[in-house]
Amino acid sequence: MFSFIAQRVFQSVLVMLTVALIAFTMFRYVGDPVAAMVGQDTTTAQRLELREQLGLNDSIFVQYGRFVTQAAQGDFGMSYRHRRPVSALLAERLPATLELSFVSAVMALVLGIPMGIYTALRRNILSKSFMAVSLAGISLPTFLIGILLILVFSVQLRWLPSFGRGEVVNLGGWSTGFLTKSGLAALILPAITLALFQMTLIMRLVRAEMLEVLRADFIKFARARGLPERLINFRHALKNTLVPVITITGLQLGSIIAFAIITETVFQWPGMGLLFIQSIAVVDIPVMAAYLLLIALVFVIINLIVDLLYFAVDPRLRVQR
Amino acid sequence: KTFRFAYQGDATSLDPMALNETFTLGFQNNIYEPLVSYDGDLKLVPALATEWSNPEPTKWVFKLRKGVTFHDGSPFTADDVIFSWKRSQTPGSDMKAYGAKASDIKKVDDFTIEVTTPTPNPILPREWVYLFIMSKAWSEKNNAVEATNVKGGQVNYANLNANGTGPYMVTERQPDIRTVMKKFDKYWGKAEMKGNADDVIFQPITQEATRVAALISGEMDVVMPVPVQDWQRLEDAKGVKPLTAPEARAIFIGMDQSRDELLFSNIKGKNPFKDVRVRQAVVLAVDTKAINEKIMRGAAKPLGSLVATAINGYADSYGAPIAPDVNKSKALLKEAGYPDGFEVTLDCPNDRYVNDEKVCQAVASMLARVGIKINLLAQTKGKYFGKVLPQAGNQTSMYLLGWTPSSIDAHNALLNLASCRDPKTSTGQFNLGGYCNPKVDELTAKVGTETDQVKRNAMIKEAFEIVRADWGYLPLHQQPMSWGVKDNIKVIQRADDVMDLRNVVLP
Amino acid sequence: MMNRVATFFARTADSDLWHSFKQSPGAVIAAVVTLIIVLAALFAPLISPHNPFDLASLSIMDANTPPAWSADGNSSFLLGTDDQGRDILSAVIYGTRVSLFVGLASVAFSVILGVSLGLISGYAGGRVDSFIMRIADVQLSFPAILVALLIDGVARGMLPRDMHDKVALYVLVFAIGISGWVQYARTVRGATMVERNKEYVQAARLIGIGPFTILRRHILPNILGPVMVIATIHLAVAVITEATLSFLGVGLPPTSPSLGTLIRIGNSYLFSGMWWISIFPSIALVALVLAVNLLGDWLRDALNPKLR
Amino acid sequence: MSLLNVEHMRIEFASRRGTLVAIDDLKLTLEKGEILGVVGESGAGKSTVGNAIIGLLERPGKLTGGEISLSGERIEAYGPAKMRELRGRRISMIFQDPLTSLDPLQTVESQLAETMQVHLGISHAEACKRAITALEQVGIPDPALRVKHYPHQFSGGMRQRVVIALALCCEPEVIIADEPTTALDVSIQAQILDLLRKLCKEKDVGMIIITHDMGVIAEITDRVAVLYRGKLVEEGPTQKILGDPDHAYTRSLISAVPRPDVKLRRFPTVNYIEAAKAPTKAIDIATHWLGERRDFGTRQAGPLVETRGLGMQFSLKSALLKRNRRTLDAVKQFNVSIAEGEVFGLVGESGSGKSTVARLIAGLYTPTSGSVHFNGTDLTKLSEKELNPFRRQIQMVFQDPFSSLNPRMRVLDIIAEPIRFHKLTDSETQTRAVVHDLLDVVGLGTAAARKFPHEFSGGQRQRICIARALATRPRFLICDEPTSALDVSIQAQILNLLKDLQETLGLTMLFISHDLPVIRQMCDRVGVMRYGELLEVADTETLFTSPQHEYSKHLLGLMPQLGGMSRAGLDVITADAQA
Ligand SMILES: Nc1ncnc2c1ncn2[C@@H]1O[C@H](COP(=O)(O)OP(=O)(O)OP(=O)(O)O)[C@@H](O)[C@H]1O
Ligand SMILES: Nc1ncnc2c1ncn2[C@@H]1O[C@H](COP(=O)(O)OP(=O)(O)OP(=O)(O)O)[C@@H](O)[C@H]1O
Ligand SMILES: [Mg+2]
Ligand SMILES: [Mg+2]
Repeated sequence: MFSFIAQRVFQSVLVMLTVALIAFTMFRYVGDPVAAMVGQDTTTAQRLELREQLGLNDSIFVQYGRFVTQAAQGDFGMSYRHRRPVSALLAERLPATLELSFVSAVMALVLGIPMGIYTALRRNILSKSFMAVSLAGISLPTFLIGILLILVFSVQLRWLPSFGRGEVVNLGGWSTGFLTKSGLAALILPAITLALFQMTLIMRLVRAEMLEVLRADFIKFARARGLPERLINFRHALKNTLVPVITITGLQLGSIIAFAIITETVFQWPGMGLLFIQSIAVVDIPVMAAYLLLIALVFVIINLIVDLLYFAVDPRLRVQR
Repeated sequence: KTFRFAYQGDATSLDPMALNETFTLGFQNNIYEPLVSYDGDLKLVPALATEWSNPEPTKWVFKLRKGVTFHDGSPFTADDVIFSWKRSQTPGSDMKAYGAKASDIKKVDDFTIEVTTPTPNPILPREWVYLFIMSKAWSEKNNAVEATNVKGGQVNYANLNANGTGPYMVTERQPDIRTVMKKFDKYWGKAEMKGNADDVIFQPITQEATRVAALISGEMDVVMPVPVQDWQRLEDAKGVKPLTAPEARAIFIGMDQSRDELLFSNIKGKNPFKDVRVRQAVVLAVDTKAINEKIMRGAAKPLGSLVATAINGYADSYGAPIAPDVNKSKALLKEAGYPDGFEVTLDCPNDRYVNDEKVCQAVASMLARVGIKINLLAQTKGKYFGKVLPQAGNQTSMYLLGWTPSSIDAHNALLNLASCRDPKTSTGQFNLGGYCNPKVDELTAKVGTETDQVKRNAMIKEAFEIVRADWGYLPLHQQPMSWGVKDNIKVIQRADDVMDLRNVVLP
Repeated sequence: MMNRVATFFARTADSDLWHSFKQSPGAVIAAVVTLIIVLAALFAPLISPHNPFDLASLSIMDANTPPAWSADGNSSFLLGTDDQGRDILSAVIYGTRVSLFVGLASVAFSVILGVSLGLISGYAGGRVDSFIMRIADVQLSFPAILVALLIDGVARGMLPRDMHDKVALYVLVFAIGISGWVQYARTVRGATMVERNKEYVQAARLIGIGPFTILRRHILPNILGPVMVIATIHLAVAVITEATLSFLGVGLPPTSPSLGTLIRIGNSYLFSGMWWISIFPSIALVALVLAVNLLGDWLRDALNPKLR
Repeated sequence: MSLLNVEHMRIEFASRRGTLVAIDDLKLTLEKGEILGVVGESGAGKSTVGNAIIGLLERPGKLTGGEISLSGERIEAYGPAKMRELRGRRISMIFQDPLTSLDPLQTVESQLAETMQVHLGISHAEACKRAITALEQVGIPDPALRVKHYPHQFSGGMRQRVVIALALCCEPEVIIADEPTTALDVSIQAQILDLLRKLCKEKDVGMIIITHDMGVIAEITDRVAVLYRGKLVEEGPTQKILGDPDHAYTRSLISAVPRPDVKLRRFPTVNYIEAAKAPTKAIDIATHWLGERRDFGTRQAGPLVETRGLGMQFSLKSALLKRNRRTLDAVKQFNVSIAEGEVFGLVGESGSGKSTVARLIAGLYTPTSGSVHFNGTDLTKLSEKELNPFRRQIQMVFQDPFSSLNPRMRVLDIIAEPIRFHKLTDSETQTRAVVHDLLDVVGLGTAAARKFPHEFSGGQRQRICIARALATRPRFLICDEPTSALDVSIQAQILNLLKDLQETLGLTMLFISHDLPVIRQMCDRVGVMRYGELLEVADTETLFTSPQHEYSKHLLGLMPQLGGMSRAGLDVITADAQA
């Protein structure tokens, strides 16, 4: 167990270093940060000096090395645009993204898993319509869904806000939208947008796995023992379905945070994804680097959790390690 | 009463010396004040200075307003002005160019200062409308005596906090998310101020569709800008309307006429744009009126020059739109030796100006009709500027650019856009195509020091007429400002696209 | 040759796959829609009324014409025009062509890369296997859309600037393709490890046949089933990814628009009353993706012996 | 009134290619405490009968006629709910594979308890208590502890016991066991059969045991029903069926069973089965391509195949730290020499390393120690290229005819592949001719060349495998359990074919099996393996009559005796001592 975790941590560090290197190779080409940092009256000489000061003229590897050494000490530098430490900036934006992702993930799981089970067990109209909805869910691009929702619920019906987080309450550095009415209202549309795709994915996955498990011999034997369907479906089939579902779902939940970029852009949701997109526009290299690293970290952590969950769910793994 | 408004981006910082950018400065102008300011028509009006004079060519005297207090309650004096000027010269400052307009400021008494300029400067008050005055005591107390600097490694207090003399004070600042302001009770100009909002909430909304939706759904009182194509929708929607006027920004296309061979073209060994006939052909091929009508919904103002009508020194003689003439354009190309035209890449930002990319596309299809095949390279402004600006080596053959002289004076345009490029004197910095005519340079230098306004305007006119005769640029239009406003709110849309809360009247 | 074709058709007509296809109305409709879209895309220059890429043929004066059936419509622009005077119908047809090309090419790229690496990984095992799988892990810790964003950024930067437009398409294909290979590699690796131990592979090894021939001739044909299924569903994902990238503005330029680019452009007309600029490309995109997904669904069920 | 009575049972499987009548007019009876065997070849409909009785026929299958009654009560028309009450409570079922019959994620206790709670309506605590007793009954040591374990913590034999405990825990009246020991080793099989018989007799339960293994039938059944293509051909007491069958099919089925007691020259031809009719075409080895062994090179003195200190170690778990690594010695110090023309047999339980030895000799594995010598050359020292001529001389026939043919290749290409690869013929025309001849030799006929493997039955596929192995004109043929996946009658044909080929072509053979009777019929000399070690090597008859090693004795003791089988008309070479 310990060596397993140690191995994972080592692997994760490698992943992060690679991500950082790739990011730095890329930054050379995303544009000139200085153009966005100064006004039109700033002379070329001053601009060149600023470049020099920021170390933008150093080779990629020097910049990369500098970034990694500083990052190792918890210092991600200053945002070019905001002129504040990137870590503070991300910390400020993290709650918004996490709350949105969390609600979406819960929605995706709470709706996706039962729908998957239902469609696997029944072949009726409801089940067929779930399947149809799921097809639509994976066929509609996220950005289209978001725009459509705004058009219908904000502009036409005026039920829900079209952008932002509403009022937030600050709890010891964590700004939450869960505690106010406007905060909750603002959460609905973006969360649906983000959840829809993942939900259908999870539903289809659960369905496929469940169908597979239902054909296993031990299910046949359970029938031969005269167990009622309910017991067979939920105690035996569902639990066995969970093992493969956990892996994919884990990764999917990770990509919820990544896909939040699009949702946050559409809904002006003040999270990290929006920050990232805005940073790309103004070539705010330190923010971009830190964001990419953070996402990689989230994935690494999710992977670790998934692996640990395996131990919880599957007794076959417990004894071996 | 609460006023809510949205813009496509946020003010970069609250530090008035952090970034010389119109929106940021215009936003800060509600909190901080300069010596001399603009009114709703961009006319100079007294702010923290009540009187100013130019007793000698290189000397200006400003009389300062008495009884002004900063938001923290401390009084305003000449020391604050001198401190602010010095602060604008600190390493992190982006206002160095403005600060450098003075070589020294002497305090005559607590409410009089004497400014010495390195060269005669007839428009100093104008050039300083965005040099905001900060409190010396406050800055020293909060360790913010230097401008916010990316390199410092330390967070500058002034970056997220403000202490100005303006009508509104910041009560909450979450960059990129929202900024909340409250009316300043002890504002010196309270009596005359029309604006009646008690609280102001500002939120940036990046996506156009979301921004418009926020207005229509009633979440916002004013949003800026709205896409011109959505005006009809705003007209139709209840309770909101579009508000528009030509902005002081001129949009034009430049051509690389300095290199011997274009960087991005199929013509090798020579530069077609060096031939005045080719440049004329390009200009004549483009129908600015059609672009205005179809792409800008008639909201722009076709223009024949690099400065807009609102700019000091503008004259119709060089600013009237140029009529297209496709046949002549073709003939000129043939004459110049390009009967089948040629290919060239047009660099274009896609998130900087109103419908910038669409304008470029339209220009491309118009040029295609005379045989010039345009490869359109539309990129985000970060990439675009990273490619075309001098520090990247002006890597462009043809580009679309917009320009508002920060001083609202034509000299700024002459200096930056029409003067020969010279890195030493920093002239022609935005003359990305390297247009060069020594006669224009000569005139520009004279305009810079001429204090007689009539003579000065005559020289401006002469210089721009030369640029036009050289077909040095393809001017397109003055882009429209385009705001979406609730019907019951009165705002003044200034030609520099700045939201001045002093002019916002709620019902 | 003729004979072969004939037997192929005979076998197809008799196969379970064909039978289950005929039995499934959803699959048939999806196939017909896909076929129509593919044909339209293939023969775009022949069937589209205008050439939306020919800048010289555009007239800005035709701009903003509504669809032909509405009051101000113009019969030569069936679905109306955009703000440049481009015929929407033609733009959609050409856009579909671009989207399909990007989708198919990037899937092909993923398949080739993923299948080869998966085969090598599964067959060789040991260090080679762990090495390839670690790379896959690294990539998996990064969402596809970000990978595509990164690659796109790097590639655009590294190529000579004036080549952008010409290669944007291929860069996109590469970016989307590279972000998708892992799934194939993992599936193929698993299948290969199963096949590798099957006795027909041992028999081939006994004969003395080299590993690459074994992989190509023996293992590859036997693992193509699951690959086909993933590929179909991946095609839909690739088309959407391209649209999303184009929507974020890092995809294809508006001068050679894909459906995603058209939607992005149209998006700014959503409130303008010029609904046709965004609606028609959206419909085309959704129809294409939906049809492909339906086909993929059907194929997965049909090829899965356990579900029969 | 019998315990279970089946009359006129008819089961159909409808598909788009027509309706298959799987069971036709079947009549069965079962008394209390009686064990009824149902035998028949694969596909005869044995499992279908079992599934139908318990109401678990798979989807297209339908009971279209007849009646099933349990203690006089008609149950075939029961609805799902009533049927569920019946299942597990009054009729239980045991399936073939203990590995997959248990839910891997639930403890044995919870699986036992839930069954009892559902049927007996007892509390959870009570059920848990009884679960321990149930495990005790099937002879699992330390049941109180083991009951908390998960299935994967049990060995195969113990898992099958757990399955039996599950089937018995509600004290049913009838147990249907569908091939309950096929997946198990002989020694475990014997234990399980003992257990089943004991439980049946003690509790007076009626049991139907479905199998194709005559050994199992002889061991425990009281009566036997023989199924052929869904029809009952014969039914009667076990002694009578085995010793003096009436029906021709039964007779041919029984004669095809490899006999442990006598060595036969040839297996009797099973002429009741159509597939057996295709005769092997006699070819003149002297003139035929198969006989031209031009390039075998000079024959060295000594054995043709010899292993010296052969060892193979598998790493089960690789780890950075040495102490965490796990390895398994599958083969240890294996020394054997096989003379040219000899058939050498290798027996041993599952996992004893037989297949590993075969693969090592064939060169599919590189040994961790020792060497393999072929005609005096050390094969382990050769490069891939140098190995090629030897590859041609060593070929192998595998156990599983279903996975040993590439399903995407035509039979022609499968058989021609080695010929083409080694360029053994001068032209493609000749290749085809050779392939056709080979197909004739193995009794499939030339028409088979154009087909794909899935169009053949298991026995036919095994013939294709043999043809492919012959296509390199091998000198040494390794047969790794070539018939263990096949029915007895088909097994007989294949073994006959191998015998014939070995004799006509003068092949040297390594013949691997865990089935002692088969070994006895096929081999000249035999090696007994256990835990990767060769325990004893002896002439076949010596081994069977007087085994030396303790383990060999034990193994022979487990061999089902099939007592009372008739010897009429058999071509006997030797009779064993016990006879
Ligand atoms: N689900 C099914 N669908 C179609 N046909 C089936 C199905 N199950 C069995 N059959 C057919 O019914 C016949 C009897 O099959 P069954 O499984 O009862 O044979 P068996 O005697 O148990 O054989 P084995 O010894 O191989 O287990 C076979 O011909 C088989 O092909
Ligand atoms: N590739 C492998 N990796 C790890 N262990 C292996 C491998 N192949 C075989 N083994 C192990 O080596 C031992 C011997 O296996 P082998 O297949 O030779 O046995 P066998 O006598 O042929 O058994 P069976 O009768 O079941 O075929 C077994 O314990 C098996 O689990
Ligand atoms: Mg069976
Ligand atoms: Mg074996």
